[in-house]
Amino acid sequence: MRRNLILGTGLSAMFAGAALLSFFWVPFDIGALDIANKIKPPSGAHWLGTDHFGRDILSMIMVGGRTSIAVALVAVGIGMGLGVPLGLAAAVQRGGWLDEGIMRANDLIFAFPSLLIAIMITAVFGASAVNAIIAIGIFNIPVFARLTRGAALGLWTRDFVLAARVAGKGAVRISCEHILPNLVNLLIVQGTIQFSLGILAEAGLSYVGLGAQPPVPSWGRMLADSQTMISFAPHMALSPGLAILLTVLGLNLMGDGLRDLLDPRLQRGQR
Amino acid sequence: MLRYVLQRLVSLCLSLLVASAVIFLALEIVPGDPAAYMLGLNAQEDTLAALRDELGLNGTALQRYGSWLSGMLHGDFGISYTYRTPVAEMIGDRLWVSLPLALFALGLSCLIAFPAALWAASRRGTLGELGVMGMTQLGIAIPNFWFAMLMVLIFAVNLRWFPAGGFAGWEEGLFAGLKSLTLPAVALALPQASILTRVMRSALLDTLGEDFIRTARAKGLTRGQALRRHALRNAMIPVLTIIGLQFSFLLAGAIIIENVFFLPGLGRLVFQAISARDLIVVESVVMLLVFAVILVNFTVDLAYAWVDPRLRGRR
Amino acid sequence: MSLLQVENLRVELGGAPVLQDVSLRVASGQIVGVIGESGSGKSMTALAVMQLLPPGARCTGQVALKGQDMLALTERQLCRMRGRDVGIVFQEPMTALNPLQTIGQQVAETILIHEIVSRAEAMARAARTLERVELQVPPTRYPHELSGGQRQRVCIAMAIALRPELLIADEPTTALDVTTQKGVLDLLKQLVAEDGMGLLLISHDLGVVADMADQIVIMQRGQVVETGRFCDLRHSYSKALLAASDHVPDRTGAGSEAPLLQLRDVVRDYPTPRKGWLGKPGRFRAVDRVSFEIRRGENLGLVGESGCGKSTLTRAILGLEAVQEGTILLGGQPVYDGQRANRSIRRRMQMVFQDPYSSFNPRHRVGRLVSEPFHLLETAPQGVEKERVIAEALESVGLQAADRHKFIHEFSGGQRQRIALARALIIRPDLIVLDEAVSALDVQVRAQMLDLLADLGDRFGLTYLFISHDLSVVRNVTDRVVVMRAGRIVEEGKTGEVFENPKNIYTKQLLATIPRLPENA
Amino acid sequence: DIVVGLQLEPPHLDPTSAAAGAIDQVVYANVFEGLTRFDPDGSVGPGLAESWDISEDGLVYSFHLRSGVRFHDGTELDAKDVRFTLDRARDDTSQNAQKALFAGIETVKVIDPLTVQVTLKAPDGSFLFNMAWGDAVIVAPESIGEIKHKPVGTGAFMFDDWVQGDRIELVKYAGYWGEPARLDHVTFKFISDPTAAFAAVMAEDVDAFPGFPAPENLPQFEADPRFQVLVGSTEGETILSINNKLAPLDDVRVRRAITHAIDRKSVIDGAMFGLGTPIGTHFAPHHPDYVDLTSQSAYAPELARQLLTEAGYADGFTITLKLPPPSYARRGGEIIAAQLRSVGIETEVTNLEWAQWLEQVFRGHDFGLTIISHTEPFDIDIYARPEYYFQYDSAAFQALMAALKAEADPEKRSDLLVQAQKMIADDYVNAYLFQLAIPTVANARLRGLWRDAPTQATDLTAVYWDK
Ligand SMILES: Nc1ncnc2c1ncn2[C@@H]1O[C@H](COP(=O)(O)OP(=O)(O)OP(=O)(O)O)[C@@H](O)[C@H]1O
Ligand SMILES: Nc1ncnc2c1ncn2[C@@H]1O[C@H](COP(=O)(O)OP(=O)(O)OP(=O)(O)O)[C@@H](O)[C@H]1O
Ligand SMILES: [Mg+2]
Ligand SMILES: [Mg+2]
Repeated sequence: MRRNLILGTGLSAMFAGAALLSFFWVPFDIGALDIANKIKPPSGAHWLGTDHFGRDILSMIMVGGRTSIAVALVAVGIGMGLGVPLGLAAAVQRGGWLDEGIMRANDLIFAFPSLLIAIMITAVFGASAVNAIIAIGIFNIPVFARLTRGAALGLWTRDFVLAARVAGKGAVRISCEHILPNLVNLLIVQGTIQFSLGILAEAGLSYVGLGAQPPVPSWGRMLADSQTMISFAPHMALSPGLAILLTVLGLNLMGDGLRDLLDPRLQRGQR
Repeated sequence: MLRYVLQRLVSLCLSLLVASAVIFLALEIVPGDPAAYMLGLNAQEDTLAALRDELGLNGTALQRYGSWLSGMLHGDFGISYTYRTPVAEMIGDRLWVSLPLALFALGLSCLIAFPAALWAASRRGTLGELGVMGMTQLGIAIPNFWFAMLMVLIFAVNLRWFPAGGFAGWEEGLFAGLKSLTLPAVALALPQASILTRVMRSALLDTLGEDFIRTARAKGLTRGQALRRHALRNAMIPVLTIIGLQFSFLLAGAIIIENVFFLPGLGRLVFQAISARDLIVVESVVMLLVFAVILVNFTVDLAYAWVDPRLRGRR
Repeated sequence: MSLLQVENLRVELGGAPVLQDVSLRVASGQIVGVIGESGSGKSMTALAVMQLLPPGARCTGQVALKGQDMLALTERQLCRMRGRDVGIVFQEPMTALNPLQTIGQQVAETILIHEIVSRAEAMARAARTLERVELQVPPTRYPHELSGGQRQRVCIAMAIALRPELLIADEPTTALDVTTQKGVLDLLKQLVAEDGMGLLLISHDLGVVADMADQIVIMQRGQVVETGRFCDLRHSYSKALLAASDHVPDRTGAGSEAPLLQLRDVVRDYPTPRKGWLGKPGRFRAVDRVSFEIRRGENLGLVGESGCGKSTLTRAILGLEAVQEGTILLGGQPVYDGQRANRSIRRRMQMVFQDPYSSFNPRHRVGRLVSEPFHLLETAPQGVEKERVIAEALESVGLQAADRHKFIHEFSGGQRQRIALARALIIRPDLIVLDEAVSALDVQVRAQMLDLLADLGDRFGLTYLFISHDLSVVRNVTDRVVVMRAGRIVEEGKTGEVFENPKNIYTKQLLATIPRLPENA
Repeated sequence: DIVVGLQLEPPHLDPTSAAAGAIDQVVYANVFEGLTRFDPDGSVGPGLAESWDISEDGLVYSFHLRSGVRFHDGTELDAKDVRFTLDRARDDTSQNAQKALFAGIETVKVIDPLTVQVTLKAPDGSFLFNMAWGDAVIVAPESIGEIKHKPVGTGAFMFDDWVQGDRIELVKYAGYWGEPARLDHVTFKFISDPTAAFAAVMAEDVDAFPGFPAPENLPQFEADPRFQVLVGSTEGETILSINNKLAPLDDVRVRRAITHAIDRKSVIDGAMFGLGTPIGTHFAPHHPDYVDLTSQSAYAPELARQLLTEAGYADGFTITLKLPPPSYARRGGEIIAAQLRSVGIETEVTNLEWAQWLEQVFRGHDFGLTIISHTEPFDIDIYARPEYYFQYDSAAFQALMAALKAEADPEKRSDLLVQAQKMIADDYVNAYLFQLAIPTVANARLRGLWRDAPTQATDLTAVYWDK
């Protein structure tokens, strides 16, 4: 299904591109409030209308994308950066104390309701985008650790690993040279999925007021801000809602497309 | 078998103990004084001290942890700082909302996902499959509180088929209770059903590619019969995993939905408790949820063994 | 009229033809063998008869079963015929059964689909059918509780439960042990005789089919090259197949007296999961006091059925795992020095694996794959020198130097085993361990490979430890042979002597299972 | 019958041992009554005390209780109950959140079953006012043990049921001493989310919603004939509090610059959708002694910049702005941050939960700016407390308050109050934004609801359905 990949990449690239563009140029300055011009429907000047502070929604979507994407991206980075090495290490020591320890710790994290813990983390350290990242990132660690371990265990039984051992290579070296490269596809695919989940999680946290904080806009916060006005100013909720929906959709399609495109032989091992 | 169960129980208790320590420690470092929160702006120092004493907030952390733990073993979860009612009672009341809601949503999501997945798997490559899969993509991508809002506007405010929120209470009758849980359950079930459909479809397709399906077809089973009699049960293993994960999510992850529909459920209780620094409630609810997750996982393990004879003999 | 009549069958998969003008006939009570190398279209032919081709297949020509044109029938009519008029046994007994149902249920299902009988009655008949295939286990067992041979018997029981007129057996013994293979083939022969059904027996092993089949169909690249009785085969491809299946490579050296590898009382235990929480972990003895030695320049065969401990022993020899008791010495030095492999010794041993597909990292180029053992050298060649060594290694196994820039998926199975050999040779070891190194290859490719091994052995003065369950190969290439059973060595001696005159009763059984080609070919 | 929506659920139902206004919202005047009470217009009138005599020196108050008043459990109200209530609130172990209200009491004496005599340590002009607070309602010793969950008072409604997290139900008390309630059954439903509140009112799941949390939705209700919207005033002075001890905010020119940088109209329009009266000092505009000082801190960004330059901050500075949860603070904060930025003051905005706000800002004094509504009635005396969180320490003002406390003459009191208002405005202690308005959305047929909120209460005793 090449179609999925193209459509998905196109959608995600569009929003990512808009967010990047906002570093250099936005239609209107979002720092300047224009209360007199609040809640205007889409028009020639403001393509997506204005919000309850009279800011241009298109500019807000562009700048807000930065936060949403950055939160999700860094959270995935945390998950991968810690989860993958842990998973690799656990696979090396299959059944050993390290494996047991890592997997039990993972189970423990999984046992905690994620949103609740995210709320608690933000309650402890204060609500902010950075804490949202940490909260979301922590729950990405076991996801990647499990995935990596499962797939790595499968790879460790393959003969080419045995061949490397016959060639005298150690576990660390084999993990880096043989195991990890064969996991890249899997990680990319899971990464896009976690990325999209991260965007949704940020939206959820923002909805309860624990995501990005003013004056930093994010899609989730825009959505939360517009909730009460949805009945008379639907354009305010529609734009960030669609931005989230389309980006997540795009990422999921991209993930599916990548999975089909990249090595279909590698199994998506769960455990 | 008995030995196996015992062994599992011991490790279950160990996990719970570790979890309780983690929870307690996490909440120890939460800034904010429950007594100050309750007494407000004009409270005087001696009043605060009196309240702290009554709440049992004085004493070392270890003492408090010990008394919390031993209390829980006796089924005594302590007294809520803010509500001043036994926590066990509060949780009990809220469970009567959260548990039915979670089950309702889970039921709905299975009810949607099973036929949809079967349908999509049996019509591989058709426009119908594309449609179902497209819907699931949307279902995953829509933020569920947003979807919930739209449903409230349409079905409660405009059409007035359902209440906009709140919980009628089971004493008003089963129908009234279910009616007030319908919209929240749908909102919760939508993404879950989408995920479940996708997982189940791909599990079905995977098993459909297995050799034993070809064997079954060679016996004279039609494609549909092979799907139902042979593929379905084999595909249940990943599906069960997801259902297990979803249940615990539904029990606690409903915080946002409970807010949208102002339901007196566990999620909202713990959310309020966090902001009110009613730590004992937070601790107990989180503990309960962790317990539920571990229990659900245990049940899922047993269900695996029920589905898959290969797992019965092992260990 | 023939029971099965296939005329000009043509199958396309995704636009590419996989079968072209295939014609064959099977009469009642007749056994027709289909022979051909891997990928020649044997399975496709069988599936086309059942009309169970993979989705997207286009099928033209004529397939008549009992006079009915299978291509013209509706799906519903086909379902009625499958299982009742024609049964099929597939290659892989491990995956051909539904793991979640008892074997009794699965056999009974064939009956329940086609006849209106009570469940109890169907189960009773299923139990009888299972007895007929000489299965000694109760029908309430699950597939995972059975061995491969037993599972294959269940598959046969499913196929013959309704006494179909035609039975198709698609490589029914490939995945099995030599000993079980014989049992299954005998059973099939007996069933044909009892029920008078037609049997289409598919195999890539000429030996399996030759003494059973009344007619033989030879296939190559989707086409039938020849049909006839075994003794009448004339086509050059048929002859080549025949020759390759019993190939004896030319070898000069017979080995010196100096021992290269010495094993003394080697014991390898695997811990089994502890019983209960405080129970002691159990031990499973995979290798039990094994002693033998290999002399320099000699080819030693190690034979034994699956699971007897061959691979475990190999890993111990290579110093990949510690042994619990005994010593393994290479040129007088231990291969494992307590903590890790003894590197100075390790570079004198290399290995070639069974599966040509999984023994290479799919992400590396051939050059990198082949040079991996350089890791063992203190001073590995660099730059131009390295390129030269790689090119030399590739050329010595009959590949081109330019191949080092390719990826492994660009090679065939036989070529991959050559690359594996090149990888083993590159650091010029003394001993090469071949663990089922030719088992996965087609007969002709296998013959070439054996020639190559012999040639290289002579040129570089190599010593081979040749591990296999395929006795005919071992017989043709080794000087001495060690027979293993359940972790112990039961017999050891000169290959010729052991094969002619086995002393151990187990060895006798093992040898009796070797399929033999009729002498007059 | 009526279903009333409220935003906050009370933690328990004892108004005499917690600060939560949510408790008063449910029980004040409905379940519990005090010696005196607030009337809808904010004035103090007789409650359970029919009348009272004050001694010449203003130290001794004799309250004459109404006869025939019965608690919901059937026991009679007498002077002992009053003494019990007041002593309990003054006690060392008291958990009363407004203990200061009772601090002036020297002794409480029972004269006869219907007369109680309270002696003060010093004359206090606001004693009758104090006794009208929800924290001073009369409770009985018989029912005190269970008061948090089974409140027993003398009001026109009895507590019936509480489904925690969802609703509280009251029923009419047949034995009420005064005019009986016209509703038989009252349900308070707790809906914290503004969107959910909107949906609930729109779907007519609730009949009235005092303090409707989303002012942006009011025009929709006004346009809908099914509903009536009452916009009333509260005692909530909404201010941008300034930490007077923190440099550079300890410089009055800087504080003045801040006040001139703020455009109140934008804040009211943007944060409250036009709801609220601009104020220029810490005093409720509906109070007779209020003076309008808004022009003294009118929107003048040029002036603000100039003042900053004078104070040596031509390039501006950076300061924290900590915001509690209510939307007036969160939205207002965003607007004010933008307005301050345009005169060169950068703000670091932090959103806090109530617990954190109390800890950090209110008790810890760790803040630069914050936005908060002071909802206690008549609370200008907080400026006389130098340790109070914004840390305004002015001897002149403290003297003024001392004088006010001792003064009983209405004329002179009024004078002093005007002086006080001017003094804090001149010192630019805080930036005074607006008086919080309270919108009530209700079914159009509902009569007798309070429009204003002189105290936090939802008095339903006079509410009825128009046929
Ligand atoms: N599902 C499929 N899709 C596309 N091509 C296929 C498929 N299955 C088999 N083929 C191709 O069809 C040809 C014939 O395959 P077939 O399975 O009949 O070979 P075979 O003779 O049974 O070989 P083997 O001995 O390895 O089983 C091969 O070239 C193979 O690559
Ligand atoms: N890691 C392990 N842990 C426990 N038991 C093992 C392990 N590896 C192998 N075994 C057991 O040791 C025995 C010998 O296994 P081994 O792989 O050496 O057999 P083999 O002779 O090579 O068989 P095959 O011909 O099938 O490759 C088997 O019974 C196997 O189940
Ligand atoms: Mg085949
Ligand atoms: Mg082996």
